[in-house]
Amino acid sequence: MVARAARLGVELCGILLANPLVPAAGTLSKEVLDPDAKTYGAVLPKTVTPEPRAGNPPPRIAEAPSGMINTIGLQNPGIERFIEDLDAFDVGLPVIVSVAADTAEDFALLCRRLSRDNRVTAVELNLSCPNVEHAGATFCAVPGSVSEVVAACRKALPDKPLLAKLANENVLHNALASEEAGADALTLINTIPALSIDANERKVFLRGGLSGPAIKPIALRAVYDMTRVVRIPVIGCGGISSGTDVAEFMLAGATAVQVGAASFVREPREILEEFSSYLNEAGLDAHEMTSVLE
Amino acid sequence: MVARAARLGVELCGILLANPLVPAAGTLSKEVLDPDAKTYGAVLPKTVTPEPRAGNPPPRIAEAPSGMINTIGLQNPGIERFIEDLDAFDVGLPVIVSVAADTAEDFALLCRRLSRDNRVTAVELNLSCPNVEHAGATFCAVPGSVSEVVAACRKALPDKPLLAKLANENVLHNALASEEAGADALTLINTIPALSIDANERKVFLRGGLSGPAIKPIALRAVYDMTRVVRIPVIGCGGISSGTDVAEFMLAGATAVQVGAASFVREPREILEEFSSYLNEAGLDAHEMTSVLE
Amino acid sequence: MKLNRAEILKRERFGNHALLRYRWDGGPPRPGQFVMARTEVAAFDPFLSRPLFVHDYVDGAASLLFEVRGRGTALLADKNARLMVSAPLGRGFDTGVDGPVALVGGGVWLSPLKLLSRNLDFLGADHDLYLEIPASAPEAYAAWISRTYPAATFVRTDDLQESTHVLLESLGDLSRYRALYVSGTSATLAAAKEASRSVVPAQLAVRERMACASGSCYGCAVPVWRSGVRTYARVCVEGPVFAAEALAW
Amino acid sequence: MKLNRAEILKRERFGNHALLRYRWDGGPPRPGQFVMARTEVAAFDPFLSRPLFVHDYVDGAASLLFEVRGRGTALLADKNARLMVSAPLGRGFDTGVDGPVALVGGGVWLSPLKLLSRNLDFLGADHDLYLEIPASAPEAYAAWISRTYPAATFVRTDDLQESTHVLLESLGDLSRYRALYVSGTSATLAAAKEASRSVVPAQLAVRERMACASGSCYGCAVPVWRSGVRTYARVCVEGPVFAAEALAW
Ligand SMILES: Cc1cc2nc3c(=O)[nH]c(=O)nc-3n(C[C@H](O)[C@H](O)[C@H](O)COP(=O)(O)OP(=O)(O)OC[C@H]3O[C@@H](n4cnc5c(N)ncnc54)[C@H](O)[C@@H]3O)c2cc1C
Ligand SMILES: Cc1cc2nc3c(=O)[nH]c(=O)nc-3n(C[C@H](O)[C@H](O)[C@H](O)COP(=O)(O)OP(=O)(O)OC[C@H]3O[C@@H](n4cnc5c(N)ncnc54)[C@H](O)[C@@H]3O)c2cc1C
Ligand SMILES: Cc1cc2nc3c(=O)[nH]c(=O)nc-3n(C[C@H](O)[C@H](O)[C@H](O)COP(=O)(O)O)c2cc1C
Ligand SMILES: Cc1cc2nc3c(=O)[nH]c(=O)nc-3n(C[C@H](O)[C@H](O)[C@H](O)COP(=O)(O)O)c2cc1C
Ligand code: FES
Ligand code: FES
Repeated sequence: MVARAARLGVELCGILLANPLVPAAGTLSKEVLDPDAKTYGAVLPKTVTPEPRAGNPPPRIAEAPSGMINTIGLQNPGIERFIEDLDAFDVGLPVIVSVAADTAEDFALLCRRLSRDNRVTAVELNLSCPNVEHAGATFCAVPGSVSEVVAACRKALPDKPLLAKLANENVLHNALASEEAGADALTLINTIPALSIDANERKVFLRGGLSGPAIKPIALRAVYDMTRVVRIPVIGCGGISSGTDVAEFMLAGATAVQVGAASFVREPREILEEFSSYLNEAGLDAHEMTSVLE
Repeated sequence: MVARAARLGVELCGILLANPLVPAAGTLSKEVLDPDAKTYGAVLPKTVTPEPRAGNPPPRIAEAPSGMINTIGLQNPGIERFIEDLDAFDVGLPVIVSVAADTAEDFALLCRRLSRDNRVTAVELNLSCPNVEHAGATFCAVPGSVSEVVAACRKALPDKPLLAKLANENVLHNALASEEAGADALTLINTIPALSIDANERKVFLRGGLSGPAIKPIALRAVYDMTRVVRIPVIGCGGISSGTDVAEFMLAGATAVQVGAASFVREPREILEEFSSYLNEAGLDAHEMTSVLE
Repeated sequence: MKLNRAEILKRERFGNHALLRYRWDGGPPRPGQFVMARTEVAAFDPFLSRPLFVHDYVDGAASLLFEVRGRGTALLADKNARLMVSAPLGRGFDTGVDGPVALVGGGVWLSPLKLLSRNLDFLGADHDLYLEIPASAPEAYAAWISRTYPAATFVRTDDLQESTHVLLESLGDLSRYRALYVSGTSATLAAAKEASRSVVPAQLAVRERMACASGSCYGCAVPVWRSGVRTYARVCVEGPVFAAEALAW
Repeated sequence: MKLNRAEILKRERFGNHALLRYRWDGGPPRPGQFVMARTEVAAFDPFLSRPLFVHDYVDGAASLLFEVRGRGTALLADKNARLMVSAPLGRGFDTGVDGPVALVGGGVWLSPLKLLSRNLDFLGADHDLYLEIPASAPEAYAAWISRTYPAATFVRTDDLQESTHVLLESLGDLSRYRALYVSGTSATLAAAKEASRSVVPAQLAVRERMACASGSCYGCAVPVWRSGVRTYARVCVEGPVFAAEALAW
């Protein structure tokens, strides 16, 4: 008996994804979209802000054990220019737009702007960016902030799925707050605050966020724990670098997954192929994965 | 000109350490004490609790990218038996005793018991263990808990240095609370909550704490940030596996460091030798390291 | 944990099994002891060293027999691997037994029985060898096993449960032995514990995941009876060989 | 990022410098392009691939010239290393210049000037080569450089600042050239930018830390002028070769 090939499709807040892989915000550009398009179930461009941002001066990246630290500083052309160029991301896949702003109002403003654009399938709120009203602590770090932003965005974006992307910090509090405030899904997790010191130069080399395989066990824990306390779907993210990793996140309860740093060091397509083989061997379809953990 | 050899000694809350390396709680046993004794500036046995604990059923460890996850469950013989056997740890080095308990009272009880024993140089509070009065959330996770425990222990241990060992979670809040409540030093950080899933068996393999090089950039950030907000000394811990790592933590502001998981995969003595070479090349003594970051 | 760079004397490969012979000048290991092994690389990923039984030892040449399962063993089996190994660790088999003894093993776990039987030969101790080879084992491996343990009785079956049964059946009346030395699949260990109870003392070579391999981390716990109380012992220092009746499985 | 396993044709080692020649069937790289390289291992640690200029290319054999600095380059220089490389990436030197040009390089950064001068030779373009070799460079490396760039003018000094000065002095009147192609130390790049201003167009090969090497991560930013505004460009896709006047250093 030859087993039929596993079905890769999953449904996320009513969006049909041809497969559960989504690029993590900030790790896919127009330049590499074409060859990778069929690898992903959706397109997710780099976080956009109300105004253009130049980003941080170099160095912006440092290597870390089994991972990397980045501090790009949200370099982006601003929402207006982003929308002008949005067709470049139209490769026939759902488009999830990641947004960030300094205040809840500005977050809502971005959502309102995107709510009118029918090329946009859903919006992801990057809540790990600094909240200028709280001395630059991130929204996730300030109790009440996540709730405020999600509620404001919910109102501004009544007809499209709203995803709240959270840091690992305070994840329980913020996951419950996001659900309560009307988020349709959670993306877990963003990078983890980290530091790189250059011992020879005796200086801080870089302050930024850690990503890559190093954080996988932490992200997996967040996904597992949160899928047990919220009813909205969770998109797993953090260190996914193989098909087995995808399987682990989906077994932990993730409806879909995002691949970030690993796409810099190998082809995402290979990750999808490995996941596909896993499913074939297990005799499962992708959408069944969230319910087969022992 | 032949440079003189760097001095390795550091002072921690009045304790003189022949070098800044201390074994991280739970990673050194009597069995390996002899050969490694001269490697360390102090001895720090596995966390002890009021009553004996059998620990968790296997599996207790899982490998992770550049690290490992453990859930030993504080297996230990209990405070009375621990004190009976304490001579085994007497190798002429200061002895720091790590303690954990279910409640603030029991923490204080342990401190009182140890305060009378002059073989004990200092006490480290393991505040990442579950607080049974808060449904098993760790002391670090529950606002106010750390403060309560540290204050109670301060009273119970008036004459010996009291170290508060914190998780990365809520570290800012807990660092300030510990200082306020009378801690003499902070140990940063304990393992980070993590999960390992076995994709083939489709089950949770292990829930536990992540340690090893993977968490180094996170620990380094905690040490750097906290040494800028508290006035008490900080002992750096998390993923230290080389002399350069020791240098990075001390440049970040740590007065001493703890080596945990890396001692399983290489000799701590090599780490000390590397650090020594670093100091010789830099023309610095160990105690100067905390003040030479650019 | 101190690891030493070891000169590799010979590499052999039988399907997914590998045999690594290396120079070891630290004196003869005791049968049932294990080493921590890893490849010399610039990184701590894979992080942990791998515990492997000492398979054999002759005149300064020790060897490891292992199955390639994950990343660590794949690296060790690589033809360019530079081997780092610890000294032999843990408590091995107690060979101070008078009278005929039986050695029972299976799968790749029969590894430590080679050195054990060599030592028993040397001591002139009367011993029989019973080895299970799963039918799924590659032919090359099976052939090599037959050559390596020429005097052994072999049992080949496919079903784990049954093979264990047949394996223990093949020993006949257990009471003719003064000791059983067992290193096999988990099923074999459990069955040997059961079958030997009140009949013959059995020594079982136990495995559990290890980190420090030196008694420090309490990671390698197995349940044991100690003064009538169920508690955990550390395989790395209190084992890997345990008296069957001590194990609280 | 797609990496291909590449057959290594030759490994050479000059002190702490290594030259790796490998088969590349993807067509000739443009001078000034780079590849992302790593060793094939079972782990993602070291995590990132390393950016290295294409040093040379002849008939399906490309080569990399690099200094061993940290873990990644040490692994690449290992005699057993299995090489994984990307296709040639980024914008190289613009060779469509009429008239005499000068190639200026130093340290290991002179690497891409080999393929550039080979291509200029092929085009019959008149060019002079000026290379700085720090006195601290191992003798073996210096000797090899002299053989590899036989027609070059060499400048050897110890002090970076001074050597850069001497290096640029040695070019004489810059206005006799129609273009400068520069790949050297940071000091050389900065000095060449300065010296060439309003005299001769200069193309500088710039480096910055890279993660994706495909324009996605914005990690490799360098400050540039764009329509009079200071902003950041990505070295991996908008460089590594930039017009000197575009750089906002
Ligand atoms: C005392 C002792 C002696 C052993 N002797 C042998 C031997 O002679 N030959 C042999 O083939 N195998 C032996 N093993 C098992 C061997 O250690 C594992 O097969 C090996 O560690 C798997 O590593 P990996 O890189 O292939 O797998 P991975 O899946 O990459 O391993 C991941 C982690 O799990 C651990 N692990 C995985 N499987 C096991 C297992 N079955 N037992 C213990 N740890 C495991 C690894 O050590 C590592 O820490 C022994 C184990 C112990 C405890
Ligand atoms: C476009 C480009 C072309 C290059 N071509 C060459 C070449 O032909 N020959 C050569 O010897 N070197 C070249 N380099 C520099 C080379 O990439 C670094 O020396 C190398 O990455 C260092 O890696 P490591 O493992 O030795 O050091 P590590 O210290 O382990 O590196 C840690 C991290 O920092 C990065 N890094 C460290 N130093 C540099 C650097 N100087 N530039 C960029 N990234 C760095 C590494 O890529 C890695 O991500 C080039 C760099 C770029 C950007
Ligand atoms: C270079 C880089 C840039 C990133 N930029 C963003 C961003 O703009 N917005 C955002 O929400 N997350 C950003 N992230 C975080 C990732 O989307 C992801 O949450 C994180 O890296 C963890 O996943 P990974 O380990 O697979 O990379 C960035 C990560 C990296 C490595
Ligand atoms: C096997 C193991 C056991 C540990 N047991 C304890 C413990 O009993 N008490 C404690 O405070 N921390 C314990 N820890 C945490 C370490 O002391 C240390 O904080 C953590 O592992 C980070 O350091 P590392 O990355 O160097 O291991 C344990 C860690 C490991 C790996
Ligand atoms: S492996 Fe650490 S105690 Fe056995
Ligand atoms: S390295 Fe990612 S944009 Fe250049």
